[in-house]
Amino acid sequence: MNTHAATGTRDMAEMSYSEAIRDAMDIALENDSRVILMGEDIGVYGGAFQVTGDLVQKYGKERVMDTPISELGGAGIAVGAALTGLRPIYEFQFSDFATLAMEQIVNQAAKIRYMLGGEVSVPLVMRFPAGSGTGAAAQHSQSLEAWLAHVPGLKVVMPATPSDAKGLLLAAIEDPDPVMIFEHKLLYKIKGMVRRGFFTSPIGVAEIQRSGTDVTLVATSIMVHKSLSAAEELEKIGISCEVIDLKTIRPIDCETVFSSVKKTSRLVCVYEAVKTFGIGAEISAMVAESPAFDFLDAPILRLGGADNPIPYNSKLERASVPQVDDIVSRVADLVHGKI
Amino acid sequence: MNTHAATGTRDMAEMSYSEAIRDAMDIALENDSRVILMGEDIGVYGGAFQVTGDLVQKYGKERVMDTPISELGGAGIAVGAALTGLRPIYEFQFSDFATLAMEQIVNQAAKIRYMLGGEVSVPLVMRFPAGSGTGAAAQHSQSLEAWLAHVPGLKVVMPATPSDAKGLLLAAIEDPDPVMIFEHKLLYKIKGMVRRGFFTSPIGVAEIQRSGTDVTLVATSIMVHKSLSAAEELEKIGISCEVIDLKTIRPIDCETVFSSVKKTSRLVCVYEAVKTFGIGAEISAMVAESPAFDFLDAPILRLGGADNPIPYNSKLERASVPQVDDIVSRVADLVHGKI
Amino acid sequence: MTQQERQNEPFALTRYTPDQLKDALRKMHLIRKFETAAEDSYMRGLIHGTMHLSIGQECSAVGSCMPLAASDQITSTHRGHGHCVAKGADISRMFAEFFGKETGYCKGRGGSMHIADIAKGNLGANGIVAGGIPIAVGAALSSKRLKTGKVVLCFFGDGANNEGAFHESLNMASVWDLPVVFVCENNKYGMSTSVERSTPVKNIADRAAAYAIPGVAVDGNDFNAITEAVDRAVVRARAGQGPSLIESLTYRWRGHSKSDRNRYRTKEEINIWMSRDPIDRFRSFLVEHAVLTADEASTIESKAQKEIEDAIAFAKDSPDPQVSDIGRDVYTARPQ
Amino acid sequence: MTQQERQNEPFALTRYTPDQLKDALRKMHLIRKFETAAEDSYMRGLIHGTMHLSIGQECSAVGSCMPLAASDQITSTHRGHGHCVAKGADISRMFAEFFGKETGYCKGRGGSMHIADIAKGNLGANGIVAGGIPIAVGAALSSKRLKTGKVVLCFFGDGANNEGAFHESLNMASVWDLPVVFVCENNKYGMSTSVERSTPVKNIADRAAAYAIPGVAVDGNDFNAITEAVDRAVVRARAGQGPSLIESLTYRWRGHSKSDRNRYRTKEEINIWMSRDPIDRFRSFLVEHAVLTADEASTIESKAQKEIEDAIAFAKDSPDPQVSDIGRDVYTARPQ
Ligand SMILES: Cc1ncc(C[n+]2csc(CCOP(=O)(O)OP(=O)(O)O)c2C)c(N)n1
Ligand SMILES: Cc1ncc(C[n+]2csc(CCOP(=O)(O)OP(=O)(O)O)c2C)c(N)n1
Ligand SMILES: [Mg+2]
Ligand SMILES: [Mg+2]
Repeated sequence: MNTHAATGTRDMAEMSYSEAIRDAMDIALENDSRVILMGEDIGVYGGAFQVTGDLVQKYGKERVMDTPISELGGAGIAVGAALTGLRPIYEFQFSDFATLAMEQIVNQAAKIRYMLGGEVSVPLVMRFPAGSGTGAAAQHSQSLEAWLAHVPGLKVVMPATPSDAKGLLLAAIEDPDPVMIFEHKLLYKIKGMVRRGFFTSPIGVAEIQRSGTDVTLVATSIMVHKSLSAAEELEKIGISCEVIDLKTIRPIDCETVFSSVKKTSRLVCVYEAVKTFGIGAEISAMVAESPAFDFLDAPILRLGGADNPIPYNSKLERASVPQVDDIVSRVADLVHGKI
Repeated sequence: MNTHAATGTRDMAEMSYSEAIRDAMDIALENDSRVILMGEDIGVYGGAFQVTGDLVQKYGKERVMDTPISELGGAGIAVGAALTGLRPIYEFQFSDFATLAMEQIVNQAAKIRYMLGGEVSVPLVMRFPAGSGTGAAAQHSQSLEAWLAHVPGLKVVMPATPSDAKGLLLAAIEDPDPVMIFEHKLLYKIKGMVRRGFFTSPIGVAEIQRSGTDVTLVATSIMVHKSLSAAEELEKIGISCEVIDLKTIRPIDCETVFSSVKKTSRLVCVYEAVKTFGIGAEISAMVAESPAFDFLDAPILRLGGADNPIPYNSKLERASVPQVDDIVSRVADLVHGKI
Repeated sequence: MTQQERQNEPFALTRYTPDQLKDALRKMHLIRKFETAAEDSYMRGLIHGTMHLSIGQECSAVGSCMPLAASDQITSTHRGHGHCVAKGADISRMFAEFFGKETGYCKGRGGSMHIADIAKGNLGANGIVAGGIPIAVGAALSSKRLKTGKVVLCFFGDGANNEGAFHESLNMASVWDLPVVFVCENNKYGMSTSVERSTPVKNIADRAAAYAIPGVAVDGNDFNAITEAVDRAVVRARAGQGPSLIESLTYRWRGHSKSDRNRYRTKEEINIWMSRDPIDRFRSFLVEHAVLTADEASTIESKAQKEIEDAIAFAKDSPDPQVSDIGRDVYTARPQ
Repeated sequence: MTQQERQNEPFALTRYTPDQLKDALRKMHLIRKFETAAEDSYMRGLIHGTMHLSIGQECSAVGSCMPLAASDQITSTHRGHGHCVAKGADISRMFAEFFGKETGYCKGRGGSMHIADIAKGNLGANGIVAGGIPIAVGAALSSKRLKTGKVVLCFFGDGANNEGAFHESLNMASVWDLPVVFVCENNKYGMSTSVERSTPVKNIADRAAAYAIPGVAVDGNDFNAITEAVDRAVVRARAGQGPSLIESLTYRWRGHSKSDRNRYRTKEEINIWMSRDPIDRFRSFLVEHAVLTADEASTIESKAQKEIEDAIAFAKDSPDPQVSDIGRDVYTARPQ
């Protein structure tokens, strides 16, 4: 369900993914004095990926807070602030640095409400620029969303479009529980039409981005775009793909996936993270234990990242994650019964 | 393949799981002067779970090193030491505290060899007491092995028996790459026959602990024991279970699983970690994309932990992870076509 | 009393009313008795987890919380029963939590290591060493941004001072001048590891200099010393002058937890500390200064004992949580 | 020269031979030219990642490594090209790595942020701020346990000093008296955040007191000052007396990385620092003290330029890694 489907184009503006995120933060900062931004170099520098941009000029250093380089403490301060009345949006400069803050994210943010018998909530948003493709090598290119999706108490979203980048972020800020947002760095510059002003996209709802009959491609983040491109190619050779943008990976919108699989009888999961133990495993298993299983006419295919750290060399880097060509050839093989 | 299968009982001794681990460390400390133990309170205290016991008396404080409470630094020091000639075995007091050290485990230990073009290796062993059942609540009861199994460069093992606890640890110490060992806390006191002296159990090899024809149960760690108990119950109602002890979850011994599924045509994954995004997802997906898929006569079932932090109250705590009864009833339902 | 005499008077007498001081004594007794009863319940198999008792540290907990207003907040640790009582908790709900009951502070979900009392400003114990430190700083950030005037007092142990979270949190609290008071309860050991083996500086309080904040080490078993030091820090925090670090020197009489064999310290050491019972010391002080009589003191103690017994009875009679509610409160229920 | 005269002589002249000093100058030029060529390659689209240039910090890198023996080890940072050259790396293999080639130090897998040179004792740059600090301490632990006599020098930036890893690592290095020298290169900014906004103490070196180790801040652009300070720390470490913290005050001329718009500092500030070029300063010092002539200095510089050009040619001509080798070295290949 697209929340802005009903809106005329007059209310829409073209903006990039990062502009859409900034717009959402701007609106939230404007509307709600409890909202603060925290992160490294998000102030005058505008953020490592220029996502916060000039917000510090508009809202000041007290609401757009540069932190020292202290991810564990910074994340923990955000948790404490969320627990006591603020609505912090904490930016990790790269999602890889979440490895330093897992304690606060997983042991504290995710569990405090439950451990305290529901007496409190932790309305915290964290943003994780993720993924490869920037030539930044193994410590700056990971896709670690599966870790957080394994943790009850968190919600995890992966917007693929500028519109969802805005709508899901605004939904996350309104959400009383901690919401983790994975943003693929290569998406920051893509453009799209986005509704002006305040709106939310629902957390936990997937969207069929292209209808088809032969095979269901369930994709996340940048892989939605690659899957759509692959679907166009595949159409040329007579293969009709249904492409689902999962959007949220905790909680997963199973019904949308199940219905699609019942229709197409084939399932391919496309994601950038390391294939093993990634989102594809969960989607596959979720279908394999559901009634949709009986509708399957082919093995469930996972197209995920290679089983190696992301290398620096750009050819190797590209070869480490699924590309449009890979999707085309593997899906064709599947549909043609070669897998 | 059981490496001590050929050995007579004279060479065997009954010992507990924790004694077996201690025995392995004792042998390694004795045989190889590069081996050191590091961790919090592993010296005179003997370890939070009394696994290191009196080793400090035998080898001294320079080789059985109590660290301050500094998991990130401690893990990183172990990484640096492994890189430069020592063979550290680092104990986390509870696996939950690995959340503080993910940076060093994932960005450094797992990737250094690859990032440096193979010029070095990191022969590091880390031990993670994991799991629930001790009434220690949400921050001391997690099963986070899926996170590490998602990371290329690491190996991840989960011994279920005293013999494997020893054999896999000795294999891990010999291994040139970082090996992560998850030990379920409730297993420390179980007893079993263990070969005396030095031997290794192969990393990456699963073992069929019980043969059967109706359904394959793939289990890890404590769930191997629960699955074996369930299999006995199920036999009484005419259901023949094959129980596979996976032992290593990175890399996974797919062939053993595939052959079994081809024989039984039904698959159930049993594990304690939160079901979603856990080991069961990977096993299920691995089978669903393999030729074994065609042999499946029923949906693939996952029996994993509930979607909540582990609660303190003991009834809720028990209800949060699969128990023998749950396995019996779900497997029966599956075999009887009710799922 | 002349001005001069008043100045020489012990801090607590100048600052607190007799009723407040009696209440402090009452709380110390409650803590001691809570812990003793908890230990006893464990011995009798009524509890299935572990516990970390603060017997011997009662004065540190109560004295540290004394300068706080009711609306001020604290964060606590695995050894948190005392802090919870000091901040005004209801003993019945504490026992109920300890027994895993639905009437407990956390409805039986958290247990000993996670008891919190949000209404009274206790943001919770924490199972992660140093896990509460950044959370306290975050609460202080809320106070500053939302202008609530609250001060946050952050308890942690000597062992916690070597965690990275300590360093990062004190640094940021200082950079942003946040209203937080760090109270490091140095009971000489982090589990089995003595401060000498974990921390190369003489006083943990010396580390305050690394953050350009005031640091002072005081005898945490001396009610006047600890209240005076914390009071100064609270005043400073409330005035917007930023954080302070106070090292409260104390001692735990019992083992770290129930699995402790006490191999890392001597019986003599324990005995010396037990012979300097901080509660006796405070009671004597109060009697000496005629805040109360010995009889009144005994009455306070026996009332505390009664309170404990009633609380245990309440807790025992309380219902267990329903297994069907296991998924409640993982997320906030929202109107659809 | 009398004993007295020798004592007044600048440290570097008393300790190093003219050849060593000329080599130090050569290395500084190599670093400057490596960085300039790297920047140029980036501008011309030959590089697809980012890079962190150390122009302006050459003296700090070379001076810090000067007191080390060839077998001693270093850990480095994202801004690590200079450290790598200082420890004796082959420029050709550095460029090859920078260009992602199979002949590079990391066979094209690591790139700028992970260049290492194990043979020369450079354990590697690190993409994680402070990520190399515990690793350095671990290497020092190996030295102590394996009795290799090695000293480990650990480079990190001012920004890194607020990471928990800094605190934990310095603490343990001190507790165990490990042979490690911590060199904090304070170039005034962690990305856009000035030290004043991130670190409340006057000198980062003051934080040494929190670990009971010596701490000293020196002008890292003054060859004598930095070599003397590091030398003292190395001697101390080698003698088993434990770690030291040295703050090397310096400045980066370029932006943090290629995406930097330099909004957080003024042009004037940059210009002032650029007018105090540390390489010019070192060269003048050497000429003044007749270690070499101005002509000899120019020859060293032009030879360095030639070395750079040859290295770039080598790197450009080198083969890319094979895509089929993508999985190599994730694990160690073992004989079956
Ligand atoms: C991050 C983390 N590491 C280790 C532990 C295990 N542990 C629990 S309490 C404790 C000792 C803490 O010492 P201290 O901070 O001095 O507090 P005390 O127990 O003395 O009150 C340890 C090591 C933990 N809970 N969390
Ligand atoms: C853990 C971590 N946090 C943030 C970053 C992003 N980052 C890279 S360099 C840098 C600034 C480091 O400052 P400093 O330590 O002073 O080194 P300098 O760049 O000045 O040499 C930052 C924030 C990172 N790489 N790792
Ligand atoms: Mg202590
Ligand atoms: Mg800097």
